[in-house]
Amino acid sequence: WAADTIKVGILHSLSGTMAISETTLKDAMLMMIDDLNKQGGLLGKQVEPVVVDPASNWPLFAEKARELLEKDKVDVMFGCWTSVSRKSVLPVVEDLNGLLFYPVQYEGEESSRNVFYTGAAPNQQAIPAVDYLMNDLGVKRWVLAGTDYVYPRTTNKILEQYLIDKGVAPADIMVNYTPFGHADWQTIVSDVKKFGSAGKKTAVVSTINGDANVPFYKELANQGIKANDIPVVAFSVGEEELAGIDTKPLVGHLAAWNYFMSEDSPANAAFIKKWHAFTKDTKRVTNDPMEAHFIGFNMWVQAVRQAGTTDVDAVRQAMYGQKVANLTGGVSEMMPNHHITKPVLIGEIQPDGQFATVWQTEGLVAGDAWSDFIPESKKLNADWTYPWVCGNCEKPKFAPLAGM
Amino acid sequence: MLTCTDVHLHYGASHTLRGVGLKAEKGRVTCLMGRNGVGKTSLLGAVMGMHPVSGGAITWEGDDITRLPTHQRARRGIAYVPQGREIFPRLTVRENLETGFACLPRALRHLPDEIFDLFPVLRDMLHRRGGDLSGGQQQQLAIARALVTKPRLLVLDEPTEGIQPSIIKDIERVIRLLGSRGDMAILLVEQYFEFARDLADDYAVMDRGEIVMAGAAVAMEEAEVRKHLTV
Amino acid sequence: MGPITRRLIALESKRGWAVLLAVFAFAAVAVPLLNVLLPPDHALHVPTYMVQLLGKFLCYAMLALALDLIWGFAGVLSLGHGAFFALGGYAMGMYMMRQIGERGVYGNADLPDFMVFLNWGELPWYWWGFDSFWFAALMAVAVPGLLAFVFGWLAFRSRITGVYLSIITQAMTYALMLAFFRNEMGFGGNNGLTDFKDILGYSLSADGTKIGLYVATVIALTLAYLVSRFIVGSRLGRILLAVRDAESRVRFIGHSVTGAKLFAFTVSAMIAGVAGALYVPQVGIINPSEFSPAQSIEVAIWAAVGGRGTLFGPILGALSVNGAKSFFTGAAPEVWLFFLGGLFVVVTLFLPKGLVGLASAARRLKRPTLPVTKEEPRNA
Amino acid sequence: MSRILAALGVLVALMFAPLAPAHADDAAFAAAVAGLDQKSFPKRAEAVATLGTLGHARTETVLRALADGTLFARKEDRQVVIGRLSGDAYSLSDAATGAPAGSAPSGELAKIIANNQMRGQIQDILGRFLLFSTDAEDRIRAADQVLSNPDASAVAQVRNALKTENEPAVRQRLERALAAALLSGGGTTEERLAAVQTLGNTNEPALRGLIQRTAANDADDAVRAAATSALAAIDRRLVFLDMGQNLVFGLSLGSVLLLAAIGLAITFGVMGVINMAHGEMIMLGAYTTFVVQQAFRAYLPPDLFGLYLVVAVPMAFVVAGAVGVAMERSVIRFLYGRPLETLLATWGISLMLQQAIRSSFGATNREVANPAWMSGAMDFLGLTLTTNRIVIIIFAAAVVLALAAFLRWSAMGLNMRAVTQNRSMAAAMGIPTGRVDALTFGLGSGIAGVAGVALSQVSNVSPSLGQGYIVDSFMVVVFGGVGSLWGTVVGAMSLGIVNKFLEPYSGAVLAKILVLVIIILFIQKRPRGLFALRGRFVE
Amino acid sequence: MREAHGSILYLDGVSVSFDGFKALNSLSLIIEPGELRTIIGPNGAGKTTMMDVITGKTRPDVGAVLYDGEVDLTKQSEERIAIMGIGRKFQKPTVFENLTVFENLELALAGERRTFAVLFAQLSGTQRDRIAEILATIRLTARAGEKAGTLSHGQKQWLEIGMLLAQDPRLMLLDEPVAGMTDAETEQTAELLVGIAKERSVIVVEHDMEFVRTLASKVTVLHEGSVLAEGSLAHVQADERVIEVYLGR
Ligand SMILES: Nc1ncnc2c1ncn2[C@@H]1O[C@H](COP(=O)(O)OP(=O)(O)OP(=O)(O)O)[C@@H](O)[C@H]1O
Ligand SMILES: Nc1ncnc2c1ncn2[C@@H]1O[C@H](COP(=O)(O)OP(=O)(O)OP(=O)(O)O)[C@@H](O)[C@H]1O
Ligand SMILES: [Mg+2]
Ligand SMILES: [Mg+2]
Repeated sequence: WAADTIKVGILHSLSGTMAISETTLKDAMLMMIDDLNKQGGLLGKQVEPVVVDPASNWPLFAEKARELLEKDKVDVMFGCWTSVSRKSVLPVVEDLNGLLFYPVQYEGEESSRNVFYTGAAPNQQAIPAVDYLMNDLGVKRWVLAGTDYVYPRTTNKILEQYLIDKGVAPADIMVNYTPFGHADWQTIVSDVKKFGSAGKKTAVVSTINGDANVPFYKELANQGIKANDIPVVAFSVGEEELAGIDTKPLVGHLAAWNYFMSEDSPANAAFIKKWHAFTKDTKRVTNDPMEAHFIGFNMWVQAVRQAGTTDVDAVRQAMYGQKVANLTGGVSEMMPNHHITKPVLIGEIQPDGQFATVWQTEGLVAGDAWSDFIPESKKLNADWTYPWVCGNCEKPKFAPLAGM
Repeated sequence: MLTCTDVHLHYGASHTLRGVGLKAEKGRVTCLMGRNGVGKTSLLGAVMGMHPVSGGAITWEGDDITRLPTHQRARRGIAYVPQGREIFPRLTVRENLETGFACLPRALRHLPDEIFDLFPVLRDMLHRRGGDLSGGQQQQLAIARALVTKPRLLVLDEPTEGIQPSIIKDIERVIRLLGSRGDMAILLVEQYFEFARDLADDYAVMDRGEIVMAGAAVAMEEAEVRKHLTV
Repeated sequence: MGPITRRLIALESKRGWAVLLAVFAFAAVAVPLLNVLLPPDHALHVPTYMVQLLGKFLCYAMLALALDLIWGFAGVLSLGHGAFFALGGYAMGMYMMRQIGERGVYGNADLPDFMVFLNWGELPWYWWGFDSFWFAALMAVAVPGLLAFVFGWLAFRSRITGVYLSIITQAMTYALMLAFFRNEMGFGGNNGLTDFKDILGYSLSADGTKIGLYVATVIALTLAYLVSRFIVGSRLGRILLAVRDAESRVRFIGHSVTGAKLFAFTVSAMIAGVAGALYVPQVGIINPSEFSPAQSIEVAIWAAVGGRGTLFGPILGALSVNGAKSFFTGAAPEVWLFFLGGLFVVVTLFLPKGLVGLASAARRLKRPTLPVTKEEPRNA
Repeated sequence: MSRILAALGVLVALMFAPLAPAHADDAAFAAAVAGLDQKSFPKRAEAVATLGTLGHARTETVLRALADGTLFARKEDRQVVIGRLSGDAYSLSDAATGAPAGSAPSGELAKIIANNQMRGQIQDILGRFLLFSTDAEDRIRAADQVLSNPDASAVAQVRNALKTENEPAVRQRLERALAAALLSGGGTTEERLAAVQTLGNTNEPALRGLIQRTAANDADDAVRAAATSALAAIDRRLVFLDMGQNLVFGLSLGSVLLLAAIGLAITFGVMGVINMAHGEMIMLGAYTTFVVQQAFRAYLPPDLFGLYLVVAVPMAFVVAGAVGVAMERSVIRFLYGRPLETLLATWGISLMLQQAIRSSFGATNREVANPAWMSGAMDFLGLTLTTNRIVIIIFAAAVVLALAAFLRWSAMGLNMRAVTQNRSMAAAMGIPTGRVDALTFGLGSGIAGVAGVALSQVSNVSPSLGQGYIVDSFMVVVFGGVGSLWGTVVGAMSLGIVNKFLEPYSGAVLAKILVLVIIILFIQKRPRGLFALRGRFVE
Repeated sequence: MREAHGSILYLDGVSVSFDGFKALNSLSLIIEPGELRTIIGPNGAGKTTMMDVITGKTRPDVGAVLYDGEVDLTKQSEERIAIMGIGRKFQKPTVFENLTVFENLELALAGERRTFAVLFAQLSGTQRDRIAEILATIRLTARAGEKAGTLSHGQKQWLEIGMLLAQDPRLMLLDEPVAGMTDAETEQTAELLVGIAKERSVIVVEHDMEFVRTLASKVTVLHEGSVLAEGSLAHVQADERVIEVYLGR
């Protein structure tokens, strides 16, 4: 089918609870596609975005993915935020051999032939952050606070194991889970305060998700927990989330990401400029998942150019080793396990709602699909290079694909 | 004076009032009689504006009120004692009475003593909720509530239903008194023939949505009327 | 011909049966044929994803039908019907999880993946038996039914009515949602159950399986419809209506309000459970959000849009609301809520009896009264 | 390590002169200032420590600038300067000397960022300066600073400070600080025993921790024994304190629930409209707060900013109320007596309102700041009471009382109740039902809007804000008993308190589930809610 | 207890109070099988409350309520009481407004009450005839197929009486059955009741003295929750206290 455009499906919730986070990603995708078209498009064709709204409803994600692939015949999809939405889309893309670029940090323990994970795996975010707290801030006591779902559970499990391996006593680890959208943090914050008063330097590792962060930080501020008493390092709080909070009382609390808007690099400056021009709003912030889409999209474009086609199998093969300048000044590379290399940055919240990088890894870290801290998963292998097509196994699983 | 001319009323497809004409003059008690389901309540409802009429005109004190909303009619001095009492169940007796203040100027907003003279139980039960009263007590409350508004037209739909004989006698006295004062028109629907006959200055008999007999009570032929009341 | 058979036939008028059969034939036979026989570029070709989409909508329709049985006829507005649906879904999901066997990412035949990476030692007891399809199928009906029975028995016995009932059913589904979110529960937490491979040995990604599931849904919906018709057409159905109007009066003529409601509630929950069980293989995921109160409220919305108390209306409502949602989220992703919200307002203001109100308004001109009662006076 | 260094430095400095010395080595100071401009954070931290030890007159200025983020390195010559924003550019002064250094746009400056660790250092250094401040507040803060980070090195200073201190409140703090510092090492056995005595009657978790460590680790048996019994005494008191704390938390959660539900108690409880758009009325209130706040920021001087809430409350009432009236007049009034349809229509309206807000304000959270008078916490009998929560409790009480008075005593209140109980009969009594309906609905919506103002202070402001409250609100109104305002109040408070008493034992998730189960079971006993309307008129 | 034996209804020392207000005050009353009893008394005397107690709607604070000389009605649910054969017409007519007149009667009709049984129950020929007969009696044959909600007030009263007839109870309680009826209808109703009372027990509450006279039964006067006078109508009408509180001068 000689379609006269190349279609890119954008599968991000524009309504419902996840719209808060995902709408921005849709805008970012539109911006990049627009940009590409201005530069002459791809393979001599214009790129056409196809936007749908899966409305924060997981089965609807699957439905929309199927619609994009079967009805709109998109060549690639960029989308999803929550793990469950990705899990919901997964069988669809595998069934129809589609391509999905997933831009958000997640719990790992997944590897699919049809998904490229451009967000951080736990080893690209959580572990380095804990290292930083332990080594640089001398933290001895740990609160692992998270929303009760799979990403925090998995991450905390990995961290717990990691901390214990590092000699932290179990009594010095407090794990706490809260429901989605938890709004009343009085008890928990006061518990943290108590836990932190045992005389050892204490930190909170927060995998608290979405909306619940605003009341959490407000409560922290009001109960007077300062960053230099008990720092909180968050894995799900970025610039976009901070935009909804008064950050003055929160200065010094931390976040671990692979990108901060405050990064001082020409590429980033250019990206922010474009973003402000595109959204016609100089106050709009950029954030880590946007960068992930930026990397993912550019990699895909390069791979398509290299393959000379948007055919999924060909593009997939061309993806491996694809290198793209990321926005923090380095060059990210696509690994055969469908994860990319990224720098890990620790930033502190500033009064202006930005993060200031206070620590970063020496080089780039490659994402692990299978965590080394989970016994069952340690032995698993993820390598999708032709012809040894194997995503979650110890030995090859798929036969070489026809026509390749 | 209240005049209804050629009033028609439909419930969905069923034609319930078919060209009713009726007058009620101040200083007189007009009694409306008829079997169950002939449309008496419907006619009173039309006068009150509870249900829109599909034809005809209703005038009160010279003004056409056919299209006025119900509360405007109340404010023009028409008070209603509905069939089935329609007490506000969760308001206290006092509050039930005070709902009548809505159509009074601020200065007149107090409960007249006569009401309690007429219905002494109400005085004892001022703080009980309307819905807790016994059937007859509620009926008394409904009448009292209408009187609070100081009406110039009092519309009563079977006001004696469920009331004990001694109080019926009192009500009869009051209606007669109010009727004879000359400043109030009274339109009364009543099944209880003797009560109606004793009170009425004028009468009208309905059958199947039409007025079949009407006139001054003195000229009423009892046997004829009774025929219309029997099946 | 026994009396029951006669009553079955009398469920619908001749025309009713004709319409029902026509719709059934179209849905169960024509749609799959249009999918299989016609080439993809043919104008009348029904693409597979469309068949699957329809299948999903029909599951919703069945859920709306279930709600109508209890809400439309007994006046019990359950805002927790999503729970029964989800429980049915989980039962089927558990079966399909067990079917994955060694094909899971960790290759562990004894434990589902999510248990492996959260270090579960062994399969919890409540997962036992779900290797068998029939056991799972039984559970998909029995668990919602039992929950409804116990819950209903408590509630109806205590004479909880109206909004109070609605709210405690909501509390029930909300509590279940929170509970299922908990990873300790052993149902996969927020991610729920996913990554199904096959059902009864047929691969879920095969077109044949998809069509098979779709046809199964059509049949199940039809049966559920007939069962519901039978109930509402019976004297019990009249009692339910009477309960809706004046519950205590029913007691004074000696009918058991608790019994009638409980029966309808339980049957309704079982239908919802079946709907859930058919839903999961078709959408490929079951997760606690199906328990969310908003989801259950939406079911009531479907029923209301279609026309409450008509059985057919809620089916229509579920299909059209979901169809509209599906269409608008693709066609107008940025503003579709205006359309959907507007649709709800317009329907309420201009179609007080819902979508079927349109049809029956036209029909009423010919048929004066309710089908069940129009015979009686004549014979009397 | 660097911290101790810093502390030592301060100590040295203070021994020579209680107030910062005027003639320290300017050159060394300048070098240390220059040392702040380095890439490595540990190196910067060292520079901060050095600044502390030097005790230069400008130490405080430079460190404050660093903490406030006004310390820059000029990109062209790496000179460390303090910048003050004037217009688009910064006017600069040399950090080491204070001499004016021209001005530069922000692009030419690199901000020198302090990290957590440095901020801690700075606080310690500056904090101890404050022990000798002339302002009693400052001295208390400084004492608390020592108290929260007790350290043997502070002993001498605190003693010094105690010598001149007359203010009893400050003295008490200082004594505790001294005791804490002594226990942290350095005190003699007697001193430590006395210190345990002093701290034995406090309840602060930090001090409890200290005593606990003393009980476990102190070299002296007697001290350990004293600490152990002091610890037991503290724990006994803490049991009560915990209960008190839970109660306050519960009341505060209850107030939030109450505020969320109170508007619904009108639209649903009194009018019987199943108002699914109730949450969106709250949301409108919250967005109104946001808009008012932005207006204050843009057009009014900063010192008036704290008053924005006072303006937001009536504004939110008007905005949400007006939307409510519009809703009632255009849709709901056609649906009285048909609760099912109101459910459907208001759900539709709620979807549209959400989308309208999303389209005009964007999908992301909006920032609503607590004004200064609503931030922070205070200590009350050992309980930490956060100000915003206390304000909300009081606010909720005020709203309820005002509303109750209105419903009970105003003619309008009576009319409202009459209309909702029997619409046609109310009309026949001369009550303009249409107007009353519109105003009632407007009132309920307006109150929901006012609740939105309060909720914006504790929670996030986003288009789906309302969705988060709708389930809880209905739960509260129904649990309390539909139609009873007091029921709503008691319902909200009891759910809040039960939740907060369960949470410490069961965790937040289970607590929530348990509360739901309790509601279900409780309704079995009282099928018409806590404050059920009784009487023969209820079936 | 000996007195209770052989009676169809036996009330002894029944008291009911609402928030301190005594609606029934140690009320005692015995109804024999086949007896027609009229109860009169001022508004608020407790007549309706007494029926509420008998039918299980209100539970008495103290006192015995025995049916058939042995069944303690205060321990029974409303359904059980109805199934045991006590039927009631309410003071304010309550019919199932969304069911047709015919269906209202069908549900009331004596017979199957178990949930599963009613699912499969069907009207037999005799049952249909019975309903037709009742429809004729209450003069609603023409409206049998219409929703009961569209009836006029008086017609609903009739339908209630019809439902009571259909229920075929052993003890009938009628609360103001002729309120809102014309004089002629009142007479017919009286005849109907007298006829019915030949086979079963009937308790009628009324304020219409004409009607009470036609019934020609024993009359009990209730006042402030207990019995004030009892006897023939003539007897109670002559009682000074009854004239004072009830009849008026
Ligand atoms: N809301 C309604 N909808 C449909 N039909 C109605 C409605 N109200 C009354 N009717 C019908 O209209 C007719 C007249 O009723 P209406 O209540 O006016 O009678 P009535 O003369 O007051 O009778 P009664 O003496 O029993 O009170 C009756 O046949 C009744 O069934
Ligand atoms: N739930 C209640 N709460 C308060 N008072 C009540 C309640 N139920 C009944 N009462 C009171 O008890 C008394 C008896 O009422 P009941 O209805 O039995 O009277 P009745 O004899 O039937 O009167 P009527 O002839 O007017 O129907 C009345 O004064 C009534 O106000
Ligand atoms: Mg009438
Ligand atoms: Mg009575």
